Amino acid sequence: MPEPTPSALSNNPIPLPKDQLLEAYRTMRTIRDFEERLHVEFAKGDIPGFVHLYAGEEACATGVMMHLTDIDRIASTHRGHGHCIAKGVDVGEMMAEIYGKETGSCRGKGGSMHIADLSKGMMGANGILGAGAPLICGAGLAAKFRGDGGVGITFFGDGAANQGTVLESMNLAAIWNLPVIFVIENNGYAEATSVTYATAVDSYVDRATGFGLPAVSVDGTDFFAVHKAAGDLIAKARGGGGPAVLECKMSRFFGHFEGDSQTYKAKGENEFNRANRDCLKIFADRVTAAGVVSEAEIALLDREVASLIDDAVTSAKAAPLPAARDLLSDVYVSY
Amino acid sequence: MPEPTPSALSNNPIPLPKDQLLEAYRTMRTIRDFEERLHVEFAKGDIPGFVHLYAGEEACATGVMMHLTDIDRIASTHRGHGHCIAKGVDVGEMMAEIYGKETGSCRGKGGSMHIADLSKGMMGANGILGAGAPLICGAGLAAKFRGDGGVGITFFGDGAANQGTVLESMNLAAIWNLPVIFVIENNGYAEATSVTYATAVDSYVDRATGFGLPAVSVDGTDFFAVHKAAGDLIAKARGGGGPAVLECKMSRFFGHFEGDSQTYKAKGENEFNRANRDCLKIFADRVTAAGVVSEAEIALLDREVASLIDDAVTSAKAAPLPAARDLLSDVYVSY
Amino acid sequence: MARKLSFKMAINEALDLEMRRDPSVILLGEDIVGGSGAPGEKDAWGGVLGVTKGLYAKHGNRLLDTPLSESAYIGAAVGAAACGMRPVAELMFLDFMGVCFDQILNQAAKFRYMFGGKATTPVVIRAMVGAGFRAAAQHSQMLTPMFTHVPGLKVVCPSNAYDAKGLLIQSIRDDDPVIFCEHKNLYGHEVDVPTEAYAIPFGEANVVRDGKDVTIVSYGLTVHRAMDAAAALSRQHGIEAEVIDLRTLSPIDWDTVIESVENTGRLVVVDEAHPRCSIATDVAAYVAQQAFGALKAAPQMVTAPHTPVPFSPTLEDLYIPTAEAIAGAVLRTVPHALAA
Amino acid sequence: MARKLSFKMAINEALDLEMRRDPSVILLGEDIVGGSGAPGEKDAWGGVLGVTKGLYAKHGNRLLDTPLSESAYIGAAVGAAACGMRPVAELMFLDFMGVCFDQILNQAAKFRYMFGGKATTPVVIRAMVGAGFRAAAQHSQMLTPMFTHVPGLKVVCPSNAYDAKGLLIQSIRDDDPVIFCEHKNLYGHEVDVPTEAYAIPFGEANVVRDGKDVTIVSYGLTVHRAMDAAAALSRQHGIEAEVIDLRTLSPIDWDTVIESVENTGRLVVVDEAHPRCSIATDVAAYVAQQAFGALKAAPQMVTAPHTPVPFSPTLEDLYIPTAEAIAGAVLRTVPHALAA
Ligand SMILES: Cc1ncc(C[n+]2csc(CCOP(=O)(O)OP(=O)(O)O)c2C)c(N)n1
Ligand SMILES: Cc1ncc(C[n+]2csc(CCOP(=O)(O)OP(=O)(O)O)c2C)c(N)n1
Ligand SMILES: [Mg+2]
Ligand SMILES: [Mg+2]
Repeated sequence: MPEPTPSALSNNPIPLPKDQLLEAYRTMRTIRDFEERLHVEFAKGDIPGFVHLYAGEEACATGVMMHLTDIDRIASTHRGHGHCIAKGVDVGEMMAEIYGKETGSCRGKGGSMHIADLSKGMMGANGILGAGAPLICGAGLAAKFRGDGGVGITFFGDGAANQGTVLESMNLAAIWNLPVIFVIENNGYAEATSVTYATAVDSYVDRATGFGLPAVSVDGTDFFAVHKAAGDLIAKARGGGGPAVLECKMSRFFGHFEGDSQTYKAKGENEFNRANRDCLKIFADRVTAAGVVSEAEIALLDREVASLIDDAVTSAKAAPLPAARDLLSDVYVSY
Repeated sequence: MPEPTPSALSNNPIPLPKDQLLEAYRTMRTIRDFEERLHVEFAKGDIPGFVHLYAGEEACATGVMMHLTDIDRIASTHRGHGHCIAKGVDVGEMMAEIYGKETGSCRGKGGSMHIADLSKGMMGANGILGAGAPLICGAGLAAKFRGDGGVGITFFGDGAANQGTVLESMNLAAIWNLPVIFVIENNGYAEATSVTYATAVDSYVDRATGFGLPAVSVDGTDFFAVHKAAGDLIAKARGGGGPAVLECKMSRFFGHFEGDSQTYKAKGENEFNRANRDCLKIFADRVTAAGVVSEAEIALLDREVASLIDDAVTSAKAAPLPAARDLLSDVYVSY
Repeated sequence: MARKLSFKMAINEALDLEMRRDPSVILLGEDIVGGSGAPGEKDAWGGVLGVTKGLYAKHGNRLLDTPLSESAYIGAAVGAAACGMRPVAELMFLDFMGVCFDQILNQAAKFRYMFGGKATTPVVIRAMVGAGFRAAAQHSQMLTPMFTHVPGLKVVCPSNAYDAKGLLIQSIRDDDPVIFCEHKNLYGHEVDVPTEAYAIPFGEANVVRDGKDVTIVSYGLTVHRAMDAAAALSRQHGIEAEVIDLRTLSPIDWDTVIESVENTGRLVVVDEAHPRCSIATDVAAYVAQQAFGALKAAPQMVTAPHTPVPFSPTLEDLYIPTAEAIAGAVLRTVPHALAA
Repeated sequence: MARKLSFKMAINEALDLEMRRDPSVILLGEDIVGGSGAPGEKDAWGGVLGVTKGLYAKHGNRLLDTPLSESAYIGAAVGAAACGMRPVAELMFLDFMGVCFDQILNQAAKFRYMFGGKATTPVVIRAMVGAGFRAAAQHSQMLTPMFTHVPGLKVVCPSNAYDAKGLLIQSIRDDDPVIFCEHKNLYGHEVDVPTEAYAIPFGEANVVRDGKDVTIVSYGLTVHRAMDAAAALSRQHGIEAEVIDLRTLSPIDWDTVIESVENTGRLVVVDEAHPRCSIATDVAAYVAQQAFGALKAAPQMVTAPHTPVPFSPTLEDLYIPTAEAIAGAVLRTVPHALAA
């Protein structure tokens, strides 16, 4: 994959207005800081359960989600924090959820793998790989019946792309012409297994073709590439033009989950990715080199985000645990 | 789809030796007579349960199975009689099974949808669509581990081609380079639903490509086309060349199951197919026109098969029902 | 106004009425219309046994034929429900749950809890259950215990057309995911059914026969076998059995069951499912725990055997609990004097 | 020779020994090797929690990493078993059964019966079960009742390393399909385990504590909770509980359970599964039916609640049956005199 060089970038005009650039940067920085901080807090032993970090993949969630509003729905994955943040879920509530607190997005009952906020169109992180694909077909169907112009986006990894649920859903979305986009987050690994081992075909574009779906593959470290491709596909789907597949190729900076020794990676792979495939760095370099955003503005956003995350952690730690009676509530609407 | 015309055919040399032609015809005729007779007997009310007839599709089972021996394995479908017969399962035992008799292939416990004969490499008809695809990957894996040169073939319909199990299996077979062939029996309908409605892509070859598999699509009413394509793919798989997809396009002459009113078909569709897409007629015309097989030889085979089926029905009707104690046996090897 | 209506047509009517009432009700499933994309009749099938026949003519594109992709379309129903629709998905045979169970077990059933009470998933999954159709091991299972085990699901299994209509209407109006089990051998069974819409609340068992000597608890097809057994017991032994039709398995009406056993002191549970971890063990164990003092005899369970469903009619007829087996179990609960 | 070995390493050892003994044993699952196709270490993971770590070095390509396609690879294991192999497939978390259950429910479990006794399917499916790992609703379920319900399957759930090794060896040698449930919170638990291979027969429960006053029946992790409860009851109330570890749920050792209840007259069943149609109801109901005369008090069931598994540690700790809850249930079975 060609690495974008600063000089090449600075020759490109920046295709977005400044407020959107700042918004994009803030979102990506929020995700990054959220994840970096979780990494630190997890190591302290404060955070229970399985935690899968999205750091390195921020441009994908952000580039897609900037085209959506609350009426649009997303179905996410086990690695869902980035999707949540980009879809507008409250960062404080998310943090509290990950700490298992009463004030969490799911009142402490879901945890990292099940953060949801239906009022924001976020239908849930999901511990079952590929499970979001059928669900988002349902969201697309609902939007179609209501004629509200909403679209549905499901995210899944290169590994989950081999789940029958996902494959069936591509066909279903195609024959029903649903306003649904399947976003493959190809970070090269499913847990410790390489995509080259697990997936028979070299290109997910070919796989999409096999389901009658148009597909685009982009460099997922390039926010602008994701934003443009996602924008085109989403606009088309919204207009009744049907579903599509978007592949974003990028790298996860941490292990599969916190605690992963990562020995399946090449020596120096994480360092290389941090240096060369960091979507935040690439974005900041490009917009500052173009002179559209100043380094000071970036620094200000960094500080604002840092304090947001600080506050989130502080509040989460201080928040009350769920009450014992919560064990039995919320199973049914009525029973 | 171009219809082979007798004149075009007679110009082609017949690519198989006479004994194989007679064998092919005998197999196809046996399947046809078996099914035509079941249609009649079912209408009398003598046969219990769901019965799905294979008539019209004989060239597919036969053209594929002629390349196999008992060490090769097949996993079949709800429409499995043709696969069983072509794989060498005893016709008398099959008929007894369909009548629910003690002397049946499965001692009356399986019925039409579950006929199996593992000694013949027939791993079972299957009432669950697409279920044979994972199973045949296992057969291929076993053959690979044992190095016995066996191959596995799974059959499934145009409808079942949209089952996640099938799609996952294509990927699995590809990455493990299993000696497995996926045969799509495209008869245009899944129950009452058209393949054009249910399947997003126009060509199953494209779908196979999406899983890194080579694929061939043939006219399934042309025994020679099936035989040639299957032979090539099977030889390659046997030699370690990996899995492939074979699509056979053809028509079922009866309803989805016995009792189907078939009003979803076009007016005259069955008659047209009987007249123009009858693999037996096409085969017989071609080999007799070429002068390789005489009409008398065909007639003799017809008579032999007719009496075989007659005997099968007579014996099946006369055979004893399972004993009450059989209800509880055969659940476990030991318990 | 009521008239005789078959179980099958009662379901059809319930779907029709609810679709008229509520535009968010949609139907999806394999060949529930039948003929999609095909050159012949459009509404060719109305489901594999004709249960939805005619609804396409009335409601058009609110019925969707699906590809043979149960995970995708059952999941789509779940997803659409979470987005405000009231989908009724047909999973032709409940036996097919094996290819799509995750969307029920880990998605529909768990959303509300995992999301801290913030999700509502009013999906209905209709499916055929039960043996006796000569459909063999993969098309004849009961499987109600598996769904009843799952918190977050409601499980319904009516025994007659009246209940089928009222319970299906309730299922559609209900805000939780419902597994609606239709015994295929009841489709032709007719009782009086009102023409108008009515909802039967969940968790209310039906005492279909009063009796003082023994309580027989069942659901679905075997309710009729239990009634036959009760009639025979009355005739032959003067034993009066109270027969309870659970109607809904989750929630289950423990009060009615316990109250009856407190009167009769004897319990026989009849379940067409396999014996282990079944509705039979569920009811027997709960009663033993909650009403031990009332029990005058060991509770008896009459179930299908621990075997797959056999194909051969002679074997299959032995598979489903018979009236004789039920009567035999009742006799095991009564003292010899009474059984005389 | 025996030495302390963890539950996790006991499983590893059983797999190693059986692979040495029998070339038809192969292993497949997601990341059971780990690192396939990746640039770094080949045997990088050995399963998500390291259970199969090191086996690749010993047995090479007889371990296969799989894509995330549970239907395909669980089904491939089933198919390979029907063709003479003895595959041990890992379904990481039993919760994932929802995406591949058909290959277990309708294929592996039914082949032998549907094919008239002519098939043998010696497949083992290993999977993690149970709560307490802060893994939330989709990675913490017990689900043993669903598998126990299915004729044709055997279901194993060991409580300690010794049993895990012996039962896994038996599972691999067994000619029927086996669901082998590993409680993830027992992986670190150590007991003395012989180095050599040994098989523990199925259907033989283990009486892990003798007692005359009450019978506590359990399996898996909650056996330890039951032992804690028994110790506390003895200390605080002089009540001596007999504790039975079922070890295998299908087949189940009714004889040992019934015999114990005939001695004690009291039964408490402890099950980490949800309450409805559970192992708890199964045991309580069967005992009530078969040993009613011996029961001096209502059988008690202690189960997880009818809720998904919550994430928050404080809630999850309330979810699994505690020793206190078990002791409380025991006290409900004894007369006040004894409980004094
Ligand atoms: C159905 C199912 N199978 C397996 C798992 C276990 N699992 C969780 S994440 C993961 C790897 C996912 O890889 P990929 O889809 O590429 O996403 P990534 O983690 O790389 O973002 C696996 C195997 C699961 N959660 N669900
Ligand atoms: C998993 C599953 N879903 C649905 C069915 C019901 N069913 C049986 S055959 C059939 C249509 C099959 O169509 P196709 O695959 O094209 O095969 P054909 O009948 O045309 O040979 C359906 C929907 C089933 N048996 N299994
Ligand atoms: Mg990945
Ligand atoms: Mg077809």
